[in-house]
Amino acid sequence: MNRSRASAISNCEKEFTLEAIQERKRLDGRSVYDYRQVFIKPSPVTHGNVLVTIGETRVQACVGCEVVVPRPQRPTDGLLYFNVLPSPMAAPNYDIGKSSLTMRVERLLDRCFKESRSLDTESLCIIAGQKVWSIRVDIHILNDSGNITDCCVMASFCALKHCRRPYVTVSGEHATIHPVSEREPVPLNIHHTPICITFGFLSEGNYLLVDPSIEEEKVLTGHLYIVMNIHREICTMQLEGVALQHEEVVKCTKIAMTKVNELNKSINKYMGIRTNAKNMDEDGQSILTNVLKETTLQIDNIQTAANVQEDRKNGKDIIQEVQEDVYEIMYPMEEEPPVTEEEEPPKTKPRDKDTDEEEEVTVTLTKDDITGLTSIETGLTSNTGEQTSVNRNSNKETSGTRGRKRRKRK
Amino acid sequence: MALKGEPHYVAPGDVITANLGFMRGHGTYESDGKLLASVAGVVERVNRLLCVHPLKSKYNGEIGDVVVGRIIEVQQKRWKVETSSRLDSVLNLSSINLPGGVLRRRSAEDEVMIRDYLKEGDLISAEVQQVNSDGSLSLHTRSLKYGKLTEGTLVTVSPSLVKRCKNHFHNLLCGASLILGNNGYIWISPIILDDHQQEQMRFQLPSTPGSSSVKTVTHVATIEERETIARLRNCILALAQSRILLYDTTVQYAYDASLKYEVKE
Amino acid sequence: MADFEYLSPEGLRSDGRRPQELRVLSCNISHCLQADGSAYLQQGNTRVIATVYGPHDVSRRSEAQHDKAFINCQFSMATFSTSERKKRPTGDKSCLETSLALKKTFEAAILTDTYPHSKIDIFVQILQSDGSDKAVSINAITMALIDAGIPMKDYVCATSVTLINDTPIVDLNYFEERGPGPELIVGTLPKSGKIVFLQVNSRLHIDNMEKVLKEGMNGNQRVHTILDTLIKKHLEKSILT
Amino acid sequence: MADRILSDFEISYIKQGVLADMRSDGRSCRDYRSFELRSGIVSNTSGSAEIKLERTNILVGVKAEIGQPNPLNPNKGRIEFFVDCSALASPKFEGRRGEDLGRNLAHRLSDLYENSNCIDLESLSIIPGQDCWIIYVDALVLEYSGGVLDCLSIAVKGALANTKIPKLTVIGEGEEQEIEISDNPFDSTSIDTNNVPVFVSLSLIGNQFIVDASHEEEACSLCQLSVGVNHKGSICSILKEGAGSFKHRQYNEAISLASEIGVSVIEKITLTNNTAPEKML
Amino acid sequence: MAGAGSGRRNRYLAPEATRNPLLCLKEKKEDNSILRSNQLRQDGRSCTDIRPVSIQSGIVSHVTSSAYIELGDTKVLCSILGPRHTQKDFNLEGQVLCQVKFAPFSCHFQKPSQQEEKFMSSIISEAIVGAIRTETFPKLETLVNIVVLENDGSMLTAAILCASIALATSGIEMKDLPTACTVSYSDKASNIYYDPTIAEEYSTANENKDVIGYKSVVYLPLLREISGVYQVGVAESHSVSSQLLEACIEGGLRYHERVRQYLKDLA
Repeated sequence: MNRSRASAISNCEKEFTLEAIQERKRLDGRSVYDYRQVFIKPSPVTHGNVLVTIGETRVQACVGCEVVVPRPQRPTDGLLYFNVLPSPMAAPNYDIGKSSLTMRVERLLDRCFKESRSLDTESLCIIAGQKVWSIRVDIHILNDSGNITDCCVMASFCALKHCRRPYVTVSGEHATIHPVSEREPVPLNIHHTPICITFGFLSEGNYLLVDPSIEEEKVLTGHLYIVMNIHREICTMQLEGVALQHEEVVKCTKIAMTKVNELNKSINKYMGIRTNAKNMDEDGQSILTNVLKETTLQIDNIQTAANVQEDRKNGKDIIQEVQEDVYEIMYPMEEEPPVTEEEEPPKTKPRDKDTDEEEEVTVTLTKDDITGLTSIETGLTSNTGEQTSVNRNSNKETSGTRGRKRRKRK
Repeated sequence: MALKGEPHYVAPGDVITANLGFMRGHGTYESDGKLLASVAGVVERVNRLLCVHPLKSKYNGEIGDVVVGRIIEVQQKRWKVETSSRLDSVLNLSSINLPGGVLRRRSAEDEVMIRDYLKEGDLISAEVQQVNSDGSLSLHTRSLKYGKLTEGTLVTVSPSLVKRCKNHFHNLLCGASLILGNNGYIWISPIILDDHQQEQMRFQLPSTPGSSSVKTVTHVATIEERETIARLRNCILALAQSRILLYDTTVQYAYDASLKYEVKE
Repeated sequence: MADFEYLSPEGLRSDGRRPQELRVLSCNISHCLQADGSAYLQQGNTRVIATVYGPHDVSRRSEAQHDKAFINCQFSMATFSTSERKKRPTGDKSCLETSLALKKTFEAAILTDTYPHSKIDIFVQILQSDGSDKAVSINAITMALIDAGIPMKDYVCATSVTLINDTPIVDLNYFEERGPGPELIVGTLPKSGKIVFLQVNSRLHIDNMEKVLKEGMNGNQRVHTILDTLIKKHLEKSILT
Repeated sequence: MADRILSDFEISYIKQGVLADMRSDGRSCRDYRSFELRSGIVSNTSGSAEIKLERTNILVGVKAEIGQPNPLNPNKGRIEFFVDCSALASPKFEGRRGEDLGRNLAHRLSDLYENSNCIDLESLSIIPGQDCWIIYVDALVLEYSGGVLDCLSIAVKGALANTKIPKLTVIGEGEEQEIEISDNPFDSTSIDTNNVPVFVSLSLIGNQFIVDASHEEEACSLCQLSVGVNHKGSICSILKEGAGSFKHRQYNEAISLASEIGVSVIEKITLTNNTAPEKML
Repeated sequence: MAGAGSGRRNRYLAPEATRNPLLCLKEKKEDNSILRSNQLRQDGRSCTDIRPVSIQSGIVSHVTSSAYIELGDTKVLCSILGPRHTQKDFNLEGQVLCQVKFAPFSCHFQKPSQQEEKFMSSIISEAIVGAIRTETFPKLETLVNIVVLENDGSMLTAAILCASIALATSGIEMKDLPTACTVSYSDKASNIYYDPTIAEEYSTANENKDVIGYKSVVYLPLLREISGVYQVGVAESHSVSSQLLEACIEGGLRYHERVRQYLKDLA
């Protein structure tokens, strides 16, 4: 990591931290294998916008999509970009622009999602060789208090999972992108859940700890990043700056496995909160605000306001890129939701968002599927509450709605 | 173990000895009570000290070494000298002979004039005065044989190829003089006659290879001298390529052997 | 693509190797005269040049570290090295990532505390890419560092491994690297068996991890034997006379 | 170019050496150093060559790809140059710092190739206005010590001579034309490089132009004339670089010298190309 | 930081079925021979005639000095800034920096690339620096900005002349007044055209078989030295090349006369 002023830590502090860890104690009272508290707050108004905090580390990820021409080498693959944006207020020593930190995290994300085929890029194809979806994940680092990598991976995953793209019908060479008002936007196809666990190593790899905090990172000699999914598969692994025996590596993967299970549970839990929030829509704004209060407890207000502003900027950018007809102003919160409807490709099995098995069942929207598709309208049961929300929340953010969100927070 | 006779080759990570009675020198490190090599080379043993000398490395200065270096930066009171060492060497204003007598006091004027004595790009021969704690070298030229180099040509080879000898200044029979810098910088120049050497100069000046700035105008190397120098240069490069240790005799032999060829070849 | 293309029923690979067999490795030490250390390494059709400059004075003050040397690493691929022409030789994300990973690896292997205040530049260029680029680069850099006489704990040897039909396959070529299996690149210090470089791409099941890792490390031992003989030969040949 | 500081005395020594026609490595002003050219080095290119001239070492890879022609010349193929001054050659070129020099060199090459009509670009056209061969010539400077432009042009010539372009057949008429590439890898055409010129750089030291300056000599020369010369000795391009100026007479001498040297260099390239084809590294 | 992520395309691509307008332009080119039957060029000049020169100086107000020159339809503007402080490394000699920019509307087809502009800048700066007494402004730099407003051939000549007038009026000490001339030539140099227009200049896009190349030379008339040569296209032998050089110098002297006259009048 590029912490140019990392040496600002005094030798005293350094030794103290080291000694503490050697006694298997950590400054914040955790034991060496403990993970900090994780909060995930998907935005109740905008799809693909999720805030993830691990302890004090805070990262917000937003997803945007646009239609582009695919790469000539891979005409049937959609595009997926990750863009890590370290904010200067996150830590005093962040470089402006691309640093080795952002570069490393971006590549790790690439490998997590693209190379381990977590996101089905083929399903993003609209017309082979001509039009595909380009998904872009902006990851804002709002506060760095250690272990930014895990946080970024988790935020990107949640944002992608949370994201909906507009529905598209294809007839021959002609594709129609349906406005959100016309057709239900569809979620992205995610095959599995990559979760990153960072291990820190001290004094030439003799001591190991999970989820290092910012103070600990300053005294670490090396890192091991393990990205796994709950199917006990290693998606990506990267070792940095330390020499390890291979038994240690194997041991780390085992620890990572249990941690991944834990984190996966909490991801499900928090993504669940969001679903509940949507279910309460009928009760109007009051409940929603309650939920908002609940989930933003940990967040200080100034920071949040700043997020919103940043999001607005982003939102504007995205809007420029998306064709006019895709863009649709969202329904006001108070309004009764339109009839819940869902387009489902014929292959789709009933969805069960809260279980992991769902991830295995993938919806592959190949070109043929789409062309032969007539949208099937199904009345949904209550557990598919998120579809309800889809109607009111455009995939694309608008400054107007963001403004509303802020007002509510006040 | 370092044995006599047969050279003992090691590569990084190789165990030199498990016997802890030895002291670790250059190119070795200790781990788990064993002495391991950290570079590839030949084990050398001096009493209880074990070192590994790599084939090639940056110049490791020792006090008293003769070096040839190039000024790369002029600072307030000193010069930075590039000597192919791992850090730039330092030549202090106080370690040179100033014009107008060897024992003159240094004045503020000298500091102002610093660029007039030596400026960027100038070549000097010097002696290592001291090795600083961070590994950089301090040089001095406080002897008539050191100082600014004038007419001649520079050849650079790997520092390990230059043999540490008593004398690094040679006047070869073939009619050229040679400074074999320990740092692998070799300076070849025409021989200057003795009476020239004694000449008192306006600048601090070396004797063996040097000539004054005034004299450069008067003394121009003759074509024969040039041929010799060019031949010597090519010989040294050839020797370096076949990794033959350089000192006056080898160079002289190579020169004699090359006489049957044209210089260009 | 069907698996038989990667592994024939007789257990041979598309290029006729056995699963654990390395490609032919050849190396030319001191390939570039200008650099302080350099090596040209060829593993099958993957060709790499690595050069090392330094240790020398830092070019920027901020790089100087009071207790150890600063290591700088740049990984680049010649525009003609891949089958599809690359637009830029360096500067894209994956090149930068590799540069960083290599830098971290060699920070762990070089005895950096021997050279405080200094900088070591490592440059590596892929001339022709036919799989295992990173692993071959690591081997080439090791040779270049040894040539430059920079003290290291040990060799750093690396190989790439994949898993096809539950059989670990070592030292992948381009075809195998693009295959369906996971890819694991492991770099070790062969004497102590410590892992200094480890990268896994695509999904590798945790139960297979140990098997694949072991095979990679065995491969590294073999790489080490080859490199060591090469170095010893080079030493003998170029010992001062 | 890559700056190298020399002391005043070294400069005067080199100058006088030039005057006496005895340069510091023993050559006369008109002597070219010997170089080694090898072709067919990189197997996944259409053609490649490597040149070694003392310590300058350049690798050139040529790739032929199908692309769109320049709208101004719809019935011609394209040839694109790219020079990468890699950090291998010097830490000074690390990151993007070698790019300027590289771009300049590439521009010089494309200037030479475009304006001397040395390659029949029309033969590279496939479907006029739609598809043509684009010959990407990518050079990699591995080591750098003087004479880089000369070496570059020699290596490019060598690599182009070695280039094999697969044979194509165009099927169909009008809008629906399709291209079919021959399956047989040996069924290929090569590029006629007979007319391809090389650069001969002359450096002005003192009052004299010398050929093939070493790194040190380049550092103390005031200006260079780089002259493109083809096998007939014709002058295909001239550019003066550097700040100095020279007399009329010197210019004439320099150009005639360049033409002479160029012819001999090209002879040598043809010789190496014919005698030692396809030698692997 | 939203700023770091703004590297996106904000433009729509053209529809797929577009054609470059340049393609259409090319098709309606008429007579492209240089000489008419009466051995005069299309614009009525003989081979050795140069186009009318018009010079004006001091037309930019807040710079050290400036000049504007027209050679026929080729229009170039030059301004000098400095000598002023430099951010660069310490150097005992003054630095001369030269920057050539082509106005977007300056060229018939498309504006030269940035690389080409840089290349032109280096040719011009290396040609004129020899005439400037750089030792008179140590540690300082002088900026020579050249803007090509319209390029109708002989752009290099115009730029050099313009720069030398601007320098001469700037008060910077000079050894000489650099002058230049461009000629284009036909096969075996049987015809040499002084001061060619863009149609008479050689380029690959020009299907003009009458000319096979052109050559620009920068000449220091008082020192009688050549400070810049740029030749494009094949010259059969070195004697042809020297013949062209003679022609350039001769033309250069003619321009020199004009420039001197102007400067005298100004004084």
